[in-house]
Amino acid sequence: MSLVMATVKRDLLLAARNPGEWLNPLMFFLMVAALFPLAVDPDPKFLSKIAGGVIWVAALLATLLSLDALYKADVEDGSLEQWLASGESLYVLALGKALVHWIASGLPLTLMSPLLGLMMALPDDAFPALLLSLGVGTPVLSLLGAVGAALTAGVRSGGLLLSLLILPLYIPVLIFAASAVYHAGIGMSYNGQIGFLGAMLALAACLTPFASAAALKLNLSR
Amino acid sequence: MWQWLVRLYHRLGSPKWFYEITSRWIPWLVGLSVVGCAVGLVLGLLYAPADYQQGNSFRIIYIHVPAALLAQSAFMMMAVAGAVFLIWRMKMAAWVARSIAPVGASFCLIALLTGAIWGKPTWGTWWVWDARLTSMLLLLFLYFGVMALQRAIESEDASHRAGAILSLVGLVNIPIIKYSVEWWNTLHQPATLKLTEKPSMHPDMLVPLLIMIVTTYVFFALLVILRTRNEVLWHERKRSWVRDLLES
Amino acid sequence: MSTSFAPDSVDLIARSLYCERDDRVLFQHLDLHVSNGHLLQLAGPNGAGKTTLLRLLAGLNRDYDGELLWKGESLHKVYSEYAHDRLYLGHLAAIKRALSPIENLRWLMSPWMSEDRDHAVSEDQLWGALDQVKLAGYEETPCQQLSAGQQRRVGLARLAIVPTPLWILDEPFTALDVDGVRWLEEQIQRQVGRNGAVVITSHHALQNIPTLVRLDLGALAEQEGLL
Amino acid sequence: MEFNSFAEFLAMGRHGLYVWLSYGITAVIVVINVILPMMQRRRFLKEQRQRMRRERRNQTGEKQHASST
Repeated sequence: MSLVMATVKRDLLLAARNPGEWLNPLMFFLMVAALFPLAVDPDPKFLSKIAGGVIWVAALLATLLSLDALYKADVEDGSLEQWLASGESLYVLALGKALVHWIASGLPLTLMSPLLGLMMALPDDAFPALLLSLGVGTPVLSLLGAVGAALTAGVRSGGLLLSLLILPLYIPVLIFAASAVYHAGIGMSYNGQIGFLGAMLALAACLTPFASAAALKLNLSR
Repeated sequence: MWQWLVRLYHRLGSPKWFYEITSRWIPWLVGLSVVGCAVGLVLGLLYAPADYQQGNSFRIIYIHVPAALLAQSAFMMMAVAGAVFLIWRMKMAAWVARSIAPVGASFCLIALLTGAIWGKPTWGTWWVWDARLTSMLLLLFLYFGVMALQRAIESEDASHRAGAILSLVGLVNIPIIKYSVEWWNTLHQPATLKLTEKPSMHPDMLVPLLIMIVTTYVFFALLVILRTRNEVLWHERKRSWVRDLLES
Repeated sequence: MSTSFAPDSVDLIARSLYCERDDRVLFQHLDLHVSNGHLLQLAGPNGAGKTTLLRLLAGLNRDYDGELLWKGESLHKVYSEYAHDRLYLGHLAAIKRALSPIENLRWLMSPWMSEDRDHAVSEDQLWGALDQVKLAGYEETPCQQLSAGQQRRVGLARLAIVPTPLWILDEPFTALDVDGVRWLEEQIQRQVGRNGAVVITSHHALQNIPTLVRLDLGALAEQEGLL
Repeated sequence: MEFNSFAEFLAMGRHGLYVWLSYGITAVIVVINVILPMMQRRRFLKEQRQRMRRERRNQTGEKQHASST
């Protein structure tokens, strides 16, 4: 366990030293959302209808951007090798890395989302749903994305490849989360959607670390 | 029984045995595919009655449905072969998995294109965000992902393993994706005319469909075997039996 | 720690190891026994499989045939105990450039720092080790401001503290200056002298160690007719 | 038989375009899938036969070279 804790601490320290790594995706999040009123229609009535979906698509893209770096440096500088040498469970380490990723990406996205909600004329009733869906949904994005990051860590220019692998897997999260926000906006219950997101989170937290651990070992063969 | 299974397993793991046995299978597979295709299409195109709602455009069913079914089961087979490779490190399984990917993706593409074409006379537009077509599209993306990943990783062993892991992750996700897409579809589209859902199909329509489904699986086996044999030859090129084969 | 290791604390056996990479056999019928007081140097031309063998012995790679035993049991079955008893220093240093030497060392040593272990490593020992590898005064400077040799010393500082009986070192002399080389030689001598064991890949000529055994993988391959 | 003439069969009751387009595209994809592995096999056999011939030439060349010195 000690190495996991040390790794979580070290990665948070690294994030604090290089704020660009997590700030840039946040700015990207903001910019993507700003494109829609400019490109489609700034009419608040129209915007409020698509707000939930647009914010979620932007969050998804911002997450993908930040995922590429998750394991790359650890593979290149030998940290991954030291993990394996330590004999500690790669499953727990993969879970720890996904947690760090969520703290540096999903959490700030969630906290920033009300600002985008205002920009996109999100109905007042939908704000809690937006926060809740992002709070439950973005950890799933981090967990699933970590598998892709582990698979492509050894590949040169793996960023685009990572998006290709992971985007189809993100669809269920996108569907339920965006629909939760939309339903909240028109005054309907969204418990079912959040419940489904919660179930996906539980499933992803149990299963994806296995895949990540197996994928991490690929980067060590030779 | 158990011993027989163990022996079969060891044989399946032997590339040479695979190559030799499939040499004998290929003529049969070709014959079955050609005959099945001919019978199925003649019955389907000439003898099956036209659909009372869709008219003759429903005859696309004889390629659309078999291709769609196959594309889904091919992904499952690819994942299972990948799992066999991951667990028992059987190289044959990795070669089979790699051979399935492009063939499965081809059938997925066929299902998508024929579905879109079928949509034109049925719904009046080339593309409708119908639940089945949408999940087919996502399945195609999953195939693309596996193939792109396999191509991008230089080390052969690592690329096999990465493909296997991704296809297993995809396999777990497919039911979730299908369910969520169907749920999303009921929200956004009031139940419209479904392409292939019939309360009961006339036997004259159903029999050719069943023939085409079986034929498609046989043909798929043939295509995968052809590709796997090439993998076997390439990897065993320095062994004496391939050299003997080249000499003859 | 000046006390020496228990006499049966190192017992690594390889039996008829076989390994191939990309359809090429690197070695076969390879037998090895590493026990207390041994120094094993893996030699051979580039591509002979030195690093591959080292990584197999370190337990980092399972892609082999044959047996690897640690204290009589399959190495991968007792891997977590084995990992605690051996130190692996890779060809890559696992140093984060944005972090300082002490922060890096703290992470590298974390498996041995938890308090429930015997002989847990203390924070003071980390500072002492950095002092030994001539990084005193640089402890809190980000590593990106240090030279390549200094960065390597951060990783090597582990040798001064880690209480493991077996060391597995991949090309540790790379990028070291004369002082560094001498210090490293002393550490290896000290480890062997206190009844520990070292397995090393290096082109560096190791002297003054009577228990040195060289295993030339190139010669072995020739003998087996693999070339 | 559902159709009375070949022309009627081709027309498919005004849906001929869609039906035959579907079958045509399928045929193209199927043919590509059959041809690709066959071409790959042919290329492999050709390359390997060439390689073996080259190796044999080199071997005999070496022997002659050895006997002449």
